[in-house]
Amino acid sequence: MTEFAVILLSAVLVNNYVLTKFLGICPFLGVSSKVETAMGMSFAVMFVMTLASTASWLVQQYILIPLDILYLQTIFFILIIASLVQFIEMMIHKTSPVLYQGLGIFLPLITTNCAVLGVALLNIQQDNTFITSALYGFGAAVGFALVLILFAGLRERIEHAPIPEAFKGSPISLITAGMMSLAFLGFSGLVKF
Amino acid sequence: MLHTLLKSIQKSTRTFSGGIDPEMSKITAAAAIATSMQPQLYILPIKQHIGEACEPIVSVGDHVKWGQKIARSQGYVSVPVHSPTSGKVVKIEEHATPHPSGMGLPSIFIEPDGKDTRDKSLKPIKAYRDTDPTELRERLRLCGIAGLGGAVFPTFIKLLKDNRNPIETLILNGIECEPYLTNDHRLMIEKAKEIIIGIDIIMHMVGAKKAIIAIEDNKPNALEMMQETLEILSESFPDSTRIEVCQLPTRYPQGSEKQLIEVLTGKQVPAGKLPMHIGVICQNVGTSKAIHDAIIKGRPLTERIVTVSGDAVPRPGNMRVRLGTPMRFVFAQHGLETFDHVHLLHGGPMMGEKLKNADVPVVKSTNGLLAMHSTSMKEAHKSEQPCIRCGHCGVVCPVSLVPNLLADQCRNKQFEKAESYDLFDCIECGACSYVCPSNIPLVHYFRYGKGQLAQIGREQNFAHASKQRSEHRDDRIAREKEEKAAKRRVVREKHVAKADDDKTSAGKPDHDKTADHKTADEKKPKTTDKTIQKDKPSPKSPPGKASSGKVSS
Amino acid sequence: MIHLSSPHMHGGDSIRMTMLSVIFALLPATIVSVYLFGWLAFLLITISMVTCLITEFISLRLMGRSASPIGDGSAALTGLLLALTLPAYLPWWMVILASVMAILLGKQLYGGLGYNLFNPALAARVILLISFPLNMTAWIIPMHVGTPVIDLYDFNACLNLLIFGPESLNRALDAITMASPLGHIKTEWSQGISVTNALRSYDYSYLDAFLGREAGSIGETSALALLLGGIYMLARHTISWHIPFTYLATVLILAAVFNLIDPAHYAPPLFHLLAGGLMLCAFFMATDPVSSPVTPMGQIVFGVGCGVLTWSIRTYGGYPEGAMFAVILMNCTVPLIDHYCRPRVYGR
Amino acid sequence: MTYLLTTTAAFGAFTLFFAVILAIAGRVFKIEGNPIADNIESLLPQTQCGQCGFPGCKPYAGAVASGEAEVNQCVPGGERTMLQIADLMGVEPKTVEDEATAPMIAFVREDECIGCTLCIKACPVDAIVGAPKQYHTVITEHCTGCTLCVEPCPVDCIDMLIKPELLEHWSWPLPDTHRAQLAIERKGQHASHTS
Repeated sequence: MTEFAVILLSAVLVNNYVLTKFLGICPFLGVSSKVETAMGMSFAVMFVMTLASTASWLVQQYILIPLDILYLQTIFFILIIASLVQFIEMMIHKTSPVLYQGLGIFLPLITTNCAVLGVALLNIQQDNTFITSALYGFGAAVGFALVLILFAGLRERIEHAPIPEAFKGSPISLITAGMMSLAFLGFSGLVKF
Repeated sequence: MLHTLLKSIQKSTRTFSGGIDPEMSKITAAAAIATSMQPQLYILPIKQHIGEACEPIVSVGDHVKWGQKIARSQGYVSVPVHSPTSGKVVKIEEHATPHPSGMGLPSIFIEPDGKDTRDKSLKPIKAYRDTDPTELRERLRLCGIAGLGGAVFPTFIKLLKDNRNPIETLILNGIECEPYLTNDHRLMIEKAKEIIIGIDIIMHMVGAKKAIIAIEDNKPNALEMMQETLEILSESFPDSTRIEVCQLPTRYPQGSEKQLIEVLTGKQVPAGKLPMHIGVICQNVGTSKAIHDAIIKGRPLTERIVTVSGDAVPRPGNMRVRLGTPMRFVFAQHGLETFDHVHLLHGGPMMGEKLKNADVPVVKSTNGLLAMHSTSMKEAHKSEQPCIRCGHCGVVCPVSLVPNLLADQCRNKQFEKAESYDLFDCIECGACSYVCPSNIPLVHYFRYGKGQLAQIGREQNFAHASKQRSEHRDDRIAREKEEKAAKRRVVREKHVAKADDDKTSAGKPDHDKTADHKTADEKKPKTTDKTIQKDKPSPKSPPGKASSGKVSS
Repeated sequence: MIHLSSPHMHGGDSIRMTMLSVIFALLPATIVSVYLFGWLAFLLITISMVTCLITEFISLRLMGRSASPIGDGSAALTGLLLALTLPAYLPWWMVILASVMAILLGKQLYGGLGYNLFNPALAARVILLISFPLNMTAWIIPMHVGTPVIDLYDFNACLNLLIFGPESLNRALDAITMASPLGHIKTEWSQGISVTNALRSYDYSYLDAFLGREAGSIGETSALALLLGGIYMLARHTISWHIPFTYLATVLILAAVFNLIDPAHYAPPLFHLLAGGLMLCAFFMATDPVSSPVTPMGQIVFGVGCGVLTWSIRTYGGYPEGAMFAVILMNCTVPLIDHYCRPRVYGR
Repeated sequence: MTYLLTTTAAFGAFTLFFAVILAIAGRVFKIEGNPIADNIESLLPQTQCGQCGFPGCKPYAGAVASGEAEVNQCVPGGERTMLQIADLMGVEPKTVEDEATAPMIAFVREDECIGCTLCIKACPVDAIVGAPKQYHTVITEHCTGCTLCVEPCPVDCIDMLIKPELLEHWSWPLPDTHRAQLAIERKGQHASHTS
C-alpha cells in the first residue's frame, strides 16, 4: 500500500513530468490560457496516459517480448497512443464542441506529446508491474493536470496585468513556469525510492 | 419590562455581515424642520419613481389646484404625479432631472398663483380599519406614494395582502444610516403620531401581526419620542402593543432593506425573491407619514422632508420642500448662492449622486441635498491605484461579494464572468469603495458592468427578435415564390389545355394577364396583413424627437 | 474633472499606510537581527533595501511609467523582508542579485505592485537557495550565542567579511558558521540519529528559540519579535487572523500528532513552531495580500495548505526548511482558491 | 522467413484491432450539423446587413465555423462580438477594421415617400410597413439600422438617424481614472500587437 502511495506521490509532485522532467511542455504552454480548456485537456491527457501506460505494458509483455520484436517498440507504442488520442478526440468533438474548438490542434498533438510516450517508455525502463505502471501513468497524468490547471489559473490572473510590452505573452508565461518549477524543487527528496 | 429589555439586547447583538462605521456628521440633527418658501416656478418631471413614466393629462395654460393629478400612470409599476400648489401650467418640455447622466425628462412647469387652493376630490378615510385594503391600496396609488427612503418604488405594490405570502412582520425603517442625512430623524421627532397611525394603516392593509420600528442608537431622542408616543396612543389604540421600538447599533448600511431584515428577523431574503416571500415588508418612516396623509387627510404626495447639509452650506437644516422646487432655490434659503468649487450631491454621500448643476427640481427621491467643498471630496476621488488585494472590500461587503475580483472583471469587460460572481446582488452601498486603500471606485465599476450587461441583454433580445423576423420573412418569401410557381403551373396547364383546344397564338398575352392578376391578388392579403401589423406597435414619430413627441400626443 | 459615481466619502486608508504599518511591525525583528548579527545584519538590510528601491526606480523608468509608486513603500518593504530571510553572511553581490531578482522578476515584470503572482522576497530567496545552496545554508554564529569567532559588532570586520569573504579574516566559512536547529536534526536523522538525541546534542532550548538566540536567517530567529509584529498588524487590521492562525495551527497539530506517534522521528510541535522561518512566513510572507487569497475561506485553505506543505517538506523533504517553499507553492494555487472559495452571497 | 511473417502478422493484427475500435467509435460519436456555427450565430447581432460580405448572419456564422471567414468581419457587432467569436473559436482576436458607428435607425420622410414598396422588399427584418401608393413607416423598435433600404429608394427619402438614447437605458461609462484608461489602452495595444 505504502509503495503505491509513494509511486503516486512521486509521479505527481516530486518527479512532476512538466516541472521537473520537462516533458509535455508543448500543451503546458499551449492550452493553459484558460482554466476550463486546461481542465478539458487534463482529462484528455489523464485518459490517454493511463490507458497508454497500461496498454503499452501489455503489448510489451505479451507481444513484443514473446515475439522478440523489441525494435518495433516505438512504432507499437505510437500506434496505441495515436489510436487512443483519435478516440478521445472523437469523443470530445461529440460531447463538447466548444472544448474541442478550444483545444484546437493541441488535442491531436497529444499523440506526439512526449509525456505520453515518456510514460510508456519509462514504465518499461523502471521494470514496473502492470499495477504500478497503471498507477505511474495515472500519477504522471495527475501531476500534469495539476500543474496545467494551476498554471492556467495563474495565466488567467495575469492576462490583464500591465506587463511590459516585451514580456507579454510567452515570456512572462515562461518566467512563471520557471518560478513554479523552482517551487516544485521544494518537493525534491520528499519520497525516496 | 425586563423581558422587553432582554429582548432588545438580544436583538441588538444580531447584525449583518460586513458594514462600516463612517464619520456620521449629522450636523442637522437638532435643526427643526422648516418650511420652504414658494419658488417662482415648479418643475415636475413625469417620472419620479422606479418604473414606467407617466403621461401628462394637463396642457399648457390649464389652471391646476394643489394636489390635482397632472400626469397619470401608464403601466402597473407607476404612480401619478400631482401639482404641488395651485397655479397655471406654463409649459411642458424636457428638463434636467436629478440623474447622474444629466439627461432630461419631459417635465410640467407650474407657476404658482400664491393661493394654494387645495384639490378636494379625494375624501379623507378616517375609518380606515373598516375599509377594504384594496380600496386603501388604490388610494395610495392615486396619491402617488412611492418609497421615500430613496428607492421610490411605488408603495401600493408592496402593500398587497397576498394569502400565499402572509405578512408576519412590518419593519419601519428609521435607521437613516447615511452620513449627514437627518430628515427621517427629525420626522420621527416631530411627526411621531402620524408615523404610528401610518403603521397601523399598513398593518391593517397587509394583515401584519407585529411591527418593529428600527432606530439606530445615534438617535436616542427619536427612539424616546416614538416610545412615548406609543404609550400615549396606547390608551386610544388597542393595537399599539403589537408595535415595538427597537434600538440597533449604528452601522452602515443597516438601513438597506435586506440588511435590516437580516438584523431584525435573522432571515435572509432569498436571491430573486422579495421580502414579502419571507413574510416581511419594510417601509420607510417618511412613507408611513405620507400614507397617513393620503388616507386620513386625503392628500396626495406633494412634499417631502429634505436635509440640506454639507460643509459648504452656511446654514444647514431640515426643510419641508414641495416636489418640483428647484434645488437652487432650496440651497438659497440655506445661504448657499454660488456654486463655484462646490460639489452638489443628491442624497447622502455614500449612495447619493453628484449633480452637474443646481437647476434640477426636488423629486420624490430627494432625501438630502448636500453641498461639499472640493477639498473634502478630493479625498474620496483621489487617483486610482492598483489593487493590492487586501480583501478589505470583501470584509465590509454586506452581501459577501468579492468586490476586487468583480471590479477587475468589469474593467476588463469580462461581464459574463462578473455575472457568475453575482454582480447583480451588489446593492451599491459603497462600503467597498470607502475602505479601499487604493481608492478604486469599485461601485462605479459595478454600475458600469451592470449597465453593460443590461445593454448586452437588450441587444441579445433584439438580435433574437430580428432573427425571428428575418426567418419569418424568408419563410414568407419562399412560400410566396412557391405559391406563385404553383399558380403559374396551374395556369400553364390550363393554357396548354386551352392551346390544345384551339391552336392559336393569342393565348400568350392572355396567360400573362392572368398571371398578373393572380400576383396582384396574392399581394393583397400580404399588404393588409402588414397594415394590421402596423397598428400594433404604432410607428414612432421622427426618432430625434421621440421623447418629446410622446408628450404632445 | 473626474466624474465618479458614489460613494463620495473615503475612509482614508492608503497603500502607503498599509506598507508602513507592515514595516513598523517588522521593527522588533529588525532590531533583534541587528542585536544578534551586528553590523552584518545592518549592512545586509541596507544593501537590500537600497537595491530594491533603485531597481524599482530604474524599472519603472525603463517601462516609461511614473516613478511615483516608489513612494508607496512596497519596494522598501520587499527589501526589508528579503534581507530578514537571508543568512547573515552572503557575498555582497548575492544580496544585490537577490534584491534585483525580487523587484524585477518578482514584481515589475508582472506589471508592478498588485499584479505579482509570487511573494517577491520569497521568490528571490528561492532563486538564491537553488542557485547558491552552500552560502544559503551557512549560518553565522550570532552574538550572545556560544563563543563568537568574529566580533559582529566590529564594523570593519563585518565590511571586510561582506566584501572580501571569510578568507580576508583568515577563517574558513565553516569556522564562523553553525547549523540551524532544523538543519541539525535533518543531518542527524539522515545519519540514523533520532530527533530527541539530535536536539540534546544541539543543546536546544525553547526559551532561546523563542527569544531568538539561535542560528538562522537574520530576521527569523526570534519568534517573540515576530509575534509582537504580528499582533500589532492583527490589531491594526493590516492582516486578518485567517492565514497566520490556520498556518501555525496546522503545523502545530500535524507535528503534535506525529510526535505522539513516533517521537524519535518527528520533532515536537513547539520546536516546529519556533524553528526556522515559520513565524516570519506565517505573519509576513503568507499574509502578503497580493499573493494570497482575498476571501476568508480562501485564506483558511491557503493557511492550511501552507501548514501541511511546510511540515511535510521539513519532515520528509530534501531541504531542512519548508516554510518558504510552502508559501511559494501555495502562491501558485491562489487564483484557483479565489475562484472556488468565494463566500456565500446574501440570500443565495 | 517465419520471423518476418509473425512480425508482420502481429503488427497487422494489432493495427486491425485499433482500426475496428476506431471505426466503431466513429459511428458512436457521429456528429450532425455544426454546433459551432449555431453558437456563433447566437453571438451575432442579427442585423442581416451583409457588411461581412455574406448574405446574412447565418451564412457568416457558418463561414467562420468552417474557417472560411475571419472573426472580425461583423461590423455592427463591433469589438465585443469579435472577442466573443475569437474566444469561442480559440483564435487570437483581431481588430475590427470598420469602426462601428453609433446605433442608427432608418426614418422615412413621409411627405416625400411615393409608396413604391421597394424599401419594404429590401428590409430583411420586416421593419417597414405600408401599402403600395401609401406612405411607408419604419417601426423604430424593429429597425436594425442595416441601411439596406436606403439604396433602393427611388426618391431618396430614407434617412439614417442616430438612435435616441433613453434615460432608462443610460449606463455609467468606464470610470475616467488613469488606471481604467490604461486598461483600455492595453486592450488596444494587445489587439494591434496580435493582428
